[in-house]
Amino acid sequence: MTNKPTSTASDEEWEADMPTTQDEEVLLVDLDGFEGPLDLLLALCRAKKIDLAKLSIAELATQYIHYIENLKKHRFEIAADYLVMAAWLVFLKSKLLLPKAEEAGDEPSGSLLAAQLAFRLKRLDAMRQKGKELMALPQLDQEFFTNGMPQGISVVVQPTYKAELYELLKAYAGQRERQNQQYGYKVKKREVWSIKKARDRLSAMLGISIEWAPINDLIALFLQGEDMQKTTVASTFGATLEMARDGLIELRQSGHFTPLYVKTLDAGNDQPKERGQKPANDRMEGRGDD
Amino acid sequence: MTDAAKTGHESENDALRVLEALLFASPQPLGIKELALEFEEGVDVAQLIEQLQQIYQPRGVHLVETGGGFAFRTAVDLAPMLTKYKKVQKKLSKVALETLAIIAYHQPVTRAEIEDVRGVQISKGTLDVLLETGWVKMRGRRRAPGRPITYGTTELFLSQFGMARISDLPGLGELKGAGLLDGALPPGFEVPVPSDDDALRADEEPLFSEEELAAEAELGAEEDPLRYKSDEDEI
Amino acid sequence: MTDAAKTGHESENDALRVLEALLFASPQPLGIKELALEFEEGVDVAQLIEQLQQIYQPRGVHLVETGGGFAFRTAVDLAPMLTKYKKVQKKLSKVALETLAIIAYHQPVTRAEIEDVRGVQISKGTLDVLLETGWVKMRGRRRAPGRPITYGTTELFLSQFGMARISDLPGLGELKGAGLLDGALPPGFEVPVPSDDDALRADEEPLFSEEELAAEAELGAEEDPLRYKSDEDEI
Repeated sequence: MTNKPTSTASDEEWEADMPTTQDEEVLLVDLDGFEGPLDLLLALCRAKKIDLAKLSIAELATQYIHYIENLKKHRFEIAADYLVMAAWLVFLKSKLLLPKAEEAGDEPSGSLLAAQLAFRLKRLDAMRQKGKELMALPQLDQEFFTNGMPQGISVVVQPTYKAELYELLKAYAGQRERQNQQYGYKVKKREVWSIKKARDRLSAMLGISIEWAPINDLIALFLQGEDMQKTTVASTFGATLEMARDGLIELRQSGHFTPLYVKTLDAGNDQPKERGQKPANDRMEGRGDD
Repeated sequence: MTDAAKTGHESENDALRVLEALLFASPQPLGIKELALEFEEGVDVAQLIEQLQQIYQPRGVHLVETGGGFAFRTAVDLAPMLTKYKKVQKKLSKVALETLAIIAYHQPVTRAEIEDVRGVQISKGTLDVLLETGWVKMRGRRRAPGRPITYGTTELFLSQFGMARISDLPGLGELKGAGLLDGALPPGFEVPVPSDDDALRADEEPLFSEEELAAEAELGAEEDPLRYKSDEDEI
Repeated sequence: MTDAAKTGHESENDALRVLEALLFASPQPLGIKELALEFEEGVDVAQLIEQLQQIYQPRGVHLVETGGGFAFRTAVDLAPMLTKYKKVQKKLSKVALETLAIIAYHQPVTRAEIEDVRGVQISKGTLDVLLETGWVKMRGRRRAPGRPITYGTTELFLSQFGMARISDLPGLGELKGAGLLDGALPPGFEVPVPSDDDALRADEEPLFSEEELAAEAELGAEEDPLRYKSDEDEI
């Protein structure tokens, strides 16, 4: 307390105000509630009615150091950052007392450091003040109110759809093909010429009497597609054998793998269909006889 | 006006302001009895409400009696202005796209016929989506048991897909040429030549018979979903 | 008034009614740009709003600019008559209040900067509480080592405290004049002004870098709300 800063007037105030035990206790009790050294410094300003606008940092530093020393005297545990601040304030005070010329060139001057601290105190104080002022403002749902039943602006979502021609065509072709493959499977089954079918066709043709005609020529009309060719030839051959057995036609072949010739034996006046059916029945009966 | 009313003018205006704020901020309509609790005895709340209603009568917000009390509501005539239309772009699902394609090529086509081509059933939702796109319309009904609805494409469909006319849709050869159809197609595989002529075909009849239209007019148009849809198109 | 204005009187009144209804119906404040979408081009919405504000000025409900737009609010002087509508408000702690003020007056501001003002660390909980109120948001990141997150206030903050814009903060000019909003020292050089403008400042960058966004997208689209939205559009 020997190093008296410039503002003696306030210092005297401080001396005069020298904390009574009561004051001391109030601050002691509050220590837990302080949020760091800056907070404590502000509290000291307030307790000692120090005007932040005309703040003398030297004076405040004196009080802070005094306060911390007092606490130490009472053997209170003091958080490190309060002690750091105390040490820094001691350093600052000594800097402030040094004549300007003696200050090291690179280091910030004592007055600059003091100004910085003053700035931070003022800024923190201002922010506290503004927090309170904010809360003092009329607030929504407290002092003023909004429409209690807002009808809302109904939003009708209008989807706009997107599709490209290519996608459309691909979708069409794709499904037609898929569906066709399904049908294709079924159709394949039907594409087999049954012997009965071959015989019906053959009988229909043999309605006209034929003198040794090659069978391949007779069925040429039906030989569409490779798949059909095999089944048609096979079934037709089977049918001719049946018909020959039934005595409807005669067959002749000159050698292995040479054309098969056919000749009608019974060029009767019956309708082809009936002829086709009747012999079939006969065949069934005949088989039964076998 | 009596003298009393004149001297009370200011307080009456205050009362009106309070009434206005109370009604505005309330989360539900307020009845006269409820409101009366907020004022000194002798204040004629009913009369204040009437005054307030008159003040708001020409405005965009009205004070109306609703749900057992009074509440501010936007003027009914402004309802259309308070609806926002938000456009959301959507992509058609695969099923919808396929169905659309069948309708385009095979129109006029019934749902059963679409299913026949697809080999799978389609949900009503799929057709609804297509109708919503505005690319597909109900044309009429097939003259057949059950009178099924026939579907066809619209002019919007043409403009969407950049065609001048429906016959611009590529035929079998073009689809093959574009590599969209496999070369190994069975004989007899055909791609129909589409037509979207508005005139009903011989096997079609109008969507509604005259008797049906008459019956519906009696029932009230709003309840008719078909009618509703056509309304939507107009928006 | 010009002749044109006179002949336009009726349509102007119509526009006023629509504006009134829109503002009344909307649960949130509506900005001039938003409102302009509802009117034909050439309609001076700002001027209409001013007219409406004047109409409502003596009434119990006012049209105020707040939180990014305009909204009807009960007149503040009627607060004592409307106490029954008061909503229970969670009281902010002293620390939270102080932090809120620091964010409001110094935004965009990082946690380290808040701590610099307060002279102590702030617990994570304090910022959480403020973020939860919806009054404070994470804005972006400071272009600085560690890319610390910058905080700022929201439109909800403005509408909560009945401010039109952040420059309406009480005593802002005074603080600025005293150089108290300047983080750097000594005071009196450049004085920044708090801004809640959504546009990031030169020394800010987005919360997530593009790589970060890409990494998140890879983690799974469903978990990414932004990604989810764009997916939705395609349905």
